Amino acid sequence: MEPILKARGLVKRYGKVTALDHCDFDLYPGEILAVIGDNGAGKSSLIKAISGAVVPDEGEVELEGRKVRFTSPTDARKEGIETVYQTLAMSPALSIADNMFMGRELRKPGFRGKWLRQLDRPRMEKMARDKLTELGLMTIQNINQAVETLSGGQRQGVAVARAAAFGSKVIILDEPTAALGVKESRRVLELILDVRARGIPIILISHNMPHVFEVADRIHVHRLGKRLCVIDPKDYTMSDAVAFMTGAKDAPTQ
Amino acid sequence: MEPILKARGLVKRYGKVTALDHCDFDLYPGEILAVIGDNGAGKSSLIKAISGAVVPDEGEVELEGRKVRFTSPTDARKEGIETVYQTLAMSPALSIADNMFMGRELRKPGFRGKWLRQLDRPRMEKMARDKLTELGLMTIQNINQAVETLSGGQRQGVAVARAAAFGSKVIILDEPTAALGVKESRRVLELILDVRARGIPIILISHNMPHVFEVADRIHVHRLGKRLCVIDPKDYTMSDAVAFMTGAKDAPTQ
Amino acid sequence: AGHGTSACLITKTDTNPFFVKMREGAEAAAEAAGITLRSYAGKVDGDHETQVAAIETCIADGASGILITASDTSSIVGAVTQARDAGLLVIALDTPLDPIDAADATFATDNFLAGELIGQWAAATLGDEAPNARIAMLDLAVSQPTVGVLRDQGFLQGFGIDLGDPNKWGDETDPRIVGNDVTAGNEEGGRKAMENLLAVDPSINVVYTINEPAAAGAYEALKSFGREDDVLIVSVDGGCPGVQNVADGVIGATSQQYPLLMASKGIEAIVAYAADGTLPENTPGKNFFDTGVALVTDQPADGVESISVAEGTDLCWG
Amino acid sequence: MSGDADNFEAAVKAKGAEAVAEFKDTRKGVLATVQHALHVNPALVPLFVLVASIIGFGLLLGSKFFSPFALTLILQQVQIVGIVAAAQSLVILTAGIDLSVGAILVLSSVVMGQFTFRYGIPVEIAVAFGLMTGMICGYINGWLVAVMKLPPFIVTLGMWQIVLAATFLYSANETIRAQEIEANAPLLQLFATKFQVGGAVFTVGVVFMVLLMLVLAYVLKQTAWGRHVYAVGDDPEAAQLSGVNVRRTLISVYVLSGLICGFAGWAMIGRIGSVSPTSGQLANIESITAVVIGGISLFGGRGSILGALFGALIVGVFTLGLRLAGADAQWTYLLIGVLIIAAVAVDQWIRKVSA
Amino acid sequence: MSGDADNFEAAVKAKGAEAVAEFKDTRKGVLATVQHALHVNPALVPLFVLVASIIGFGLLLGSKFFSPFALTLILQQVQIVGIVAAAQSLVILTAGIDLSVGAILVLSSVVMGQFTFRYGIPVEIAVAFGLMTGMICGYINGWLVAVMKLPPFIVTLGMWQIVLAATFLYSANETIRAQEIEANAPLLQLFATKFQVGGAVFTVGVVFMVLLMLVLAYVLKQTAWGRHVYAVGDDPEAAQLSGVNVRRTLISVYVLSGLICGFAGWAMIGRIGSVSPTSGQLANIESITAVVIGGISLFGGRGSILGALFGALIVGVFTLGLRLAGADAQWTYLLIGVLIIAAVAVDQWIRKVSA
Ligand SMILES: Nc1ncnc2c1ncn2[C@@H]1O[C@H](COP(=O)(O)OP(=O)(O)OP(=O)(O)O)[C@@H](O)[C@H]1O
Ligand SMILES: Nc1ncnc2c1ncn2[C@@H]1O[C@H](COP(=O)(O)OP(=O)(O)OP(=O)(O)O)[C@@H](O)[C@H]1O
Ligand SMILES: O[C@@H]1[C@H](O)[C@H](O)CO[C@H]1O
Ligand SMILES: [Mg+2]
Ligand SMILES: [Mg+2]
Repeated sequence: MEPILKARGLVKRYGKVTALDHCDFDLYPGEILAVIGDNGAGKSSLIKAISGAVVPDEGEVELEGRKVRFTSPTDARKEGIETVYQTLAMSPALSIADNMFMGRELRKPGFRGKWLRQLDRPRMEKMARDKLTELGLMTIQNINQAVETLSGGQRQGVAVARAAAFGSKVIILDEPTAALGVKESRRVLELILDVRARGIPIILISHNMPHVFEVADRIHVHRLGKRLCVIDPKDYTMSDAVAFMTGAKDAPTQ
Repeated sequence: MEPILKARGLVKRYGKVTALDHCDFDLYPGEILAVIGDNGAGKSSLIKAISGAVVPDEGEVELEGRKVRFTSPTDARKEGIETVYQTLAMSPALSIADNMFMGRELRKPGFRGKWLRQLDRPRMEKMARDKLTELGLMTIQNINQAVETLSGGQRQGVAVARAAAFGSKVIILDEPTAALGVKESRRVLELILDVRARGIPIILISHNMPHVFEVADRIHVHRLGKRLCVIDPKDYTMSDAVAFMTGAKDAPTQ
Repeated sequence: AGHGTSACLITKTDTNPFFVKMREGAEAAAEAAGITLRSYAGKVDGDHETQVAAIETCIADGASGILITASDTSSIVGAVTQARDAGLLVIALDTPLDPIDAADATFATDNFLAGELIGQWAAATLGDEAPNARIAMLDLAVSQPTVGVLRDQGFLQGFGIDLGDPNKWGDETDPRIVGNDVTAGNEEGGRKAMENLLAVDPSINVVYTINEPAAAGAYEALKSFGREDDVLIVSVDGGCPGVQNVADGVIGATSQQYPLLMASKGIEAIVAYAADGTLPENTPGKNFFDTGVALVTDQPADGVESISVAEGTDLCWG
Repeated sequence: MSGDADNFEAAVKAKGAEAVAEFKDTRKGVLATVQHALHVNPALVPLFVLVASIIGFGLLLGSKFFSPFALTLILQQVQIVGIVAAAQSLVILTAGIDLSVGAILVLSSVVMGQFTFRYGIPVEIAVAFGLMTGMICGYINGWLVAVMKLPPFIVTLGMWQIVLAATFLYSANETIRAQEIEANAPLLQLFATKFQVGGAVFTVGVVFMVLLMLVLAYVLKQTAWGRHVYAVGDDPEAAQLSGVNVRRTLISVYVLSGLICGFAGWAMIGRIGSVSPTSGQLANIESITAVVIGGISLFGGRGSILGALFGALIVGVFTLGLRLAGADAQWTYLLIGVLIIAAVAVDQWIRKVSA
Repeated sequence: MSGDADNFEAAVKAKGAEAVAEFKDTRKGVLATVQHALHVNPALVPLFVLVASIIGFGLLLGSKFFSPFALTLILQQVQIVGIVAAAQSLVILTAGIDLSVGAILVLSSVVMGQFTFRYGIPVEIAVAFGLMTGMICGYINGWLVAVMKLPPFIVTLGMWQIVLAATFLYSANETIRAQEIEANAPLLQLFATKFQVGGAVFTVGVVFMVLLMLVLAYVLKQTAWGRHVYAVGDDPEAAQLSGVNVRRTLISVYVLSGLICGFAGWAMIGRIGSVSPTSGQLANIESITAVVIGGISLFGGRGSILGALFGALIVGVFTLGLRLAGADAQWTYLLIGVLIIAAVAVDQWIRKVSA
C-alpha cells in the first residue's frame, strides 16, 4: 500500500537550533499513527512542516503520491488536512462558534446569504454545541462566550471538535488531550476511533503512553529531530517505546 | 493539626459564570494535596483565588492561622507561596534565565551589584541550567533562548523549575505535567516528592489519575465550583475518584 | 453699541504672538464698546476645518459680526457666505479672502508689499555686491500657504529677482538663490533650515525669513558657525521681540505690521454695523482697508523708506 | 488496551446519560440586565457617554445647545472625522494604524478637482478616478503591511509624507474655488446637498456617514470577512493557522480604508465648497481619537465600529458645547484634553462594572 | 503506585546517567557569524542601515557630506529628537506610547525660562523646577495608565492637549530672547556649549544624548528594573503573575520619561537659544519614527534602545543628505517618506535573513 502522506528528508532550522534533521515520515490510509518523543524532539515541528504552518528548509512532502508544497495551513486545509496545533490557534476575543467555523463560515440560505453574505449564526451555533456535547464538554455554558474566558481544557476541547468536524482526508492532533480531564480525554479517544472508522487516517502526537498503545496502529518514535524508528504496538511494550525515545535502548533495525 | 492554608466560602463570578461557588479548601503541613475535577470545574479559579492572582468576590483565606488577603501574586510570593499557573505566566520574548528569576533577580556582589545594580547573569544562568537539568530537560540548548522559541513541554518545565527553586512555604502546581513527556513528567513527580521531603506542602492539580494516586496524600475532588469531598487515595480506587468528580457516583459523606 | 451685541474673532492659530496681539486688540476694543467677544483659533496654521466650525458656531451663537484671518482664503468663502446670508458682518483681517469681496471688508497688511520692502532694503544694503549675493530663503511650510508665498515672492521682487510663477515659491532659476527650506515659522525650524542651507553652500550672505522666530533660529545657526556678523537677515512682522532683535543686530530689517489696529478697527466696524447697518469703507484707491506696513531698521538704505528701531518699538504691534 | 489494573477510565466510558452540568446564575434584576446588555454590546458604553454629555451640555446651555439646529450642526461638523474614523476603525481592528488617512483624503479630492478642471474630464469620471486614487494608496499600504510585513505605523507614516508631498507637487498648492465648482461641476459638492426635517438640517454627507457606519457594522458582525478582520487583529498567527487568508484580509482592509478616505475627500469638497490641498491635516489624530474613545482597542481585534461614530460625536459635542459655553480656544483644547481622558475613564469604569 | 501492568515509567526512573541530547549545528563561516551577531544583538540592524546610508551619501556627495562638519551637524540636528526618543523608547517598550513628549518638553523649558525671568528665581533652581515639571507630568501619565488602567494613547493624547494649552496660557505665548538668556542666565544654554575635536564640533547636548542612550541601554539590559520593563511590555499579565510589580514599573517608566523630556526641554533652549512655546511640535511623531525605525516593536517588550538612537540618526542622515544632493523641500519631504519605509524594509529583511 502507498502512504497517503509521505515526507522525505525534511529539515527545519531555527537559528542555531535544528528542529528537524532530515526527517522521514509516512502515514498510511485509514490508520492511526502515533508520534511519540521527548519534549523538544521536534514532533510539533514535523507536523507543522507537513500541514503548511511552516515551510521546511529542505525535503519534500507527497499527498496521495502527488508532490505538494503547502505554504500556508489554508493550502493544507483545502486538501482536506485538518490540524489541531499544540498552541490551539484560536482567536481569544472571538466566540466559540466563530472560532470553530473560522475560514469556512456558513452563510444563510437564499438572498440574505448569497447577496448580503449574511452568516447563518443559529446553524453554526447549533453545530458547535452539538460537537462539544459529543466530546462531553458539558460545562460550557454559552456558545457565544469568548474563547479567552474558557478553562484550559475547554479551549482544547473546542480545537479538537473543530478538527473532527472538518477533516476529510487526514486529521492531525498535536497533544489533543494534554489539558483534558479523564472524561473529556476518553471522549477524544472515542472520537479518534470513530474518525478512523469513517476511513480517515489520523496522526496523534501524545505523551500519554497508555492512550497511544490503546489506539495506535503504528507508532513513529521521534528523537533529536529525526524518525528513530516505527514500531507496532503489538510487538513492543510501553517500556520499550519509552526506552527508544529517551535513548536508553537502541532502536530496532527495520 | 491545623491546616497551613485554609479557605472558606470562596466565591468568584465572571459575568454570568460562577467559577467558584462557596468553595472550601484545606492544605495541611507537609502533605501533597491533589485537586482533581472535570474541565471547567473551577480548579484553576480556586488556586488563583488562593495565590492572589484573582481577588475572590467573597470568602476568606488563612495562612498558618492568620487571615490573609492577597491582592496580587507578589503578596503571596512574599509569604513563600509559589505557583505554576496553567498559562505558565512567562514573558515570551525574554530568556529562560530572565523568566526564572523574574521579580527576584540576583545582583552581582560588591560595588557593581550594590551601586550599579548590575545583575549577576552568570550566576543566574548557572542556577537556571542546574534546575532544568534536575528536571531532565536536556534538549534545551541555550539558556538565553527566548521562551517563545521553546517547545510546549520545555516551556512547562521552565515554569515548574522556577516554582521548585523558590517556593518556601507552599508550592502550587496547576497541571504541571500536561505538556511533558514521560521522562520529564517522571522528573516532576520525583521533584514533588523531594519537595515534600523538605517539609514543604504541595497542591497538585492534575488530570493524570495514576500520577495523582501515586503521589498524593489526600485528594480534593472539585465539582461545579465547589469542594465535593476529600478522599484518601488508600481508601478509594481511581475509578471511585473519577466517578465522584464526574457525578456518576455520589460523594461519600464525611 | 448695544447690550447683547457679540462678535467673533477667528485666527489661524492662537499660539503665534501675532495673533495673541490681535486678540488683545479685539478684546480691548470690545470691552470699550461694551460688547461680548468670542475668540476661536485653528490648532495649527492651515487648520481650515476648525475655522469653518468656528464660523458655524458664531452663527449658532447669534453673533453680529466675525473677524477672521483665514487659513485657506478661498475655501473659507462658502462658510463666510453662509454667515453673511445669516446677516453677520464678516471682515477679513490680515489675509484677504479670494475673491477679496467675499468678505464685507478687509483690514490688512499687504504681505507682498511687506516682502518687497525687505527685498529692496537687502538689495540696497548690499549695493554693488547684490549681483553676487548668495540668498537663503527660509519659508513657512511645504504646503505653501499664501502669506508665505506673498512674502517670499515680494522679497524676491524687491531684490530684483525674476519670479517665475508668482503663486509659488521655489520655481525661480536665479543662481543667487541657494535654496528654499521650511521652518514652520518657529525657532527650531529656522535653525535647522539655516543649517541645511549652510551645508549646501557656506557662502550664504542674505537670509530671507518668513517671520521673526524663524529669523532668531537662523541666527543661532549662523552663530554656531561664526557667521553671524557677515550675513544679512531680513524678516516680517515687527513684533516687540522682533524689533528688539533688530536693535540687537540679529535681524537687519523687518517689515512691521499692525495686528492690534486691524482688530480694534474691526471691532469698531462690527459695533457700527450692529447699531445701524453701516458698512466699513476701504482705503481710497485700494480694494481693502490698508492698516499699513513699515520697514524697521537702524541702517536705512537709500531709496527705501523706513522707520527707526525706536519708532518701531513704540509702534510694535500697536 | 492500557494495562491499568484499576481500569479507572471505564468509569466514564458510558456516555450519553450525563446531564449538562450547570452553575447557578445568582444575579437578578434591572441592574443585572443593564450590566448584561453592556457586556454583550460594548458599543453601548460610548453611546451612554455621548447621551450623558448631550444632556449635560443641554442643561448647561439650554436651548442654544439643545436645539435641532445645534445638534445637527454637530453632525455636520463631525461628518469628515466620522467617515475617516470608519476607515481608521477597520485598520485598527486588524491591529494596524493608518496615519495616511488625511493625506489620502486630500489627494483624492485634489484628483477629483484637477481631473475635472485641469484636464476637462467629465466630473463623474473624475470622481471615479479620485476614489480609485484612494484605493490605490490603500492597496500600497496593504501590500507593504501584508506582504512585506512592515509595521503599519511606519508604512502609513511614510505614505502620509509621500502622498502629502505628492499632493502639493501635483496641485501646485492651488485651490479650486467654490464658485467655480458650483458653476461647472456641482457633482463635486454632492455631499453638501441639504434637506430639512423639522428644524434639523441634514446633508448627504451626514447621511452617508451614518449609513457607512451601519453597513460596516453589519459587515463586520454578520459576514465571514468581518469575522476574519477581527481574527486577524486578535492573533494573526492563530488566524493564519485556523485557515484565514491573513494576507488577503489585510490588503482588503487597507484598500477599503483607502476607498472610504476617497469618499471622505469627496465629502470634504462638499463641506468646504472648494478643493484645497491644505485640508484634512488633523484627520489622522482626530480619527484615531474617535476610534479609541469609541472603545476599539489599538491592539486590534476588540471593539465595535459604531463605537467610533459615538467617539467622533462625543468630541463634536464637547467642542461645540465648550465653544457655546464661551471657553476660549486654549481653554477649549485644555478641557477637550481632560474630557478625552474622562470619557475613556468612564468607559473603562462601566466596562468593569458590567464585566 | 500507579497500577500499570506494563510499568513503562520505570524505564525513565533511573536518572543521572543521561548525557545532554544535542542537535548538530551545521552552519559555519563568516556569514553564519554575522547572522548570529545580528540575531543576538538586533540593534546592530539599524546600525547597519545607518552605516550603509552614510556610506551611500558619502559616495554620492563626496567630502561635502563625508566631512566631520556635516556629520557632526547631523548629530546636533538630531539631539532633541534623540533625547526624546530615549523617553519614547522606554514607554514603547512597556507597550505604551507617549504623545505628550513634545508638550512636556516645551512646558519644562517654559518653566525654566519663566521662573528665571518672570519670578527672578536663581536659574539653577528654575532648572530644577523645570525638570520636576516634566516628572510631574510623567507621573500623572503613569498614574492614569497604571492605576486607572486607561490606554496610554488616550492618556497621553489628552495630556498633550492639556499641557500644550497650559503652556500657552501660562507663557502668554511670549518668547524669551536668546540675547537676554545669554546675558542673564547662561546656564539655560548649557547644552549649547561646544567643543571641537578635529574638524568635528560636539555640543554638551550631543554628548548628553549619547550618554543617556548608553546609560539606559545598560540599565535596561543589566538591571532588574530593566528586565521588568521588558516583561511588562511583553505580557503584563504574565509579568504580574510572575511577581513583577507592574504598577510601580509602569509609573516609574512614565516618570523617567517625563524627566528625560524635561532634559530635552533644557537642551532645546541650548539649541534654539531662546525659550519659545512654539517649539517641539514635531517631537512626538519624530521620536516615534526614530523608535520604530530603530526596531523597537510598538507592541512592547521587544527591541533595543540603542536602535532608537540609530533610528534618529538615520532620519537625520537622509534629511541632510537629500538637501545636499539638491532635492528641494517638497521632494525631500516626499523622499524621506520613501526612505522611512525603505529603512524599515531593509531592517526587516536583515532580521529575516539572520533569524
Ligand atoms: N520558532 C522557533 N524558534 C526557535 N526555536 C524553535 C522554534 N520552534 C521550535 N523551536 C525549537 O525546536 C525544537 C523542537 O521543537 P518542537 O516544538 O517541534 O518540539 P516537540 O517535539 O513538539 O516538543 P513538545 O513535546 O514539548 O511539544 C525545540 O528545541 C524548540 O526549542
Ligand atoms: N476570565 C474569565 N472570564 C469568564 N469566565 C471565566 C474566566 N476564567 C474562567 N472562567 C470560567 O470559569 C469556569 C472555571 O474555570 P477554571 O479555569 O477554573 O476551570 P478548571 O477547573 O481549571 O478547568 P481545566 O481543567 O480545564 O483547567 C469555566 O467555566 C470558565 O469558562
Ligand atoms: O501675518 C501673520 C503673521 O505674520 C504670522 O507670523 C503668520 O501668519 C500671518 O498671517
Ligand atoms: Mg510539541
Ligand atoms: Mg484549569
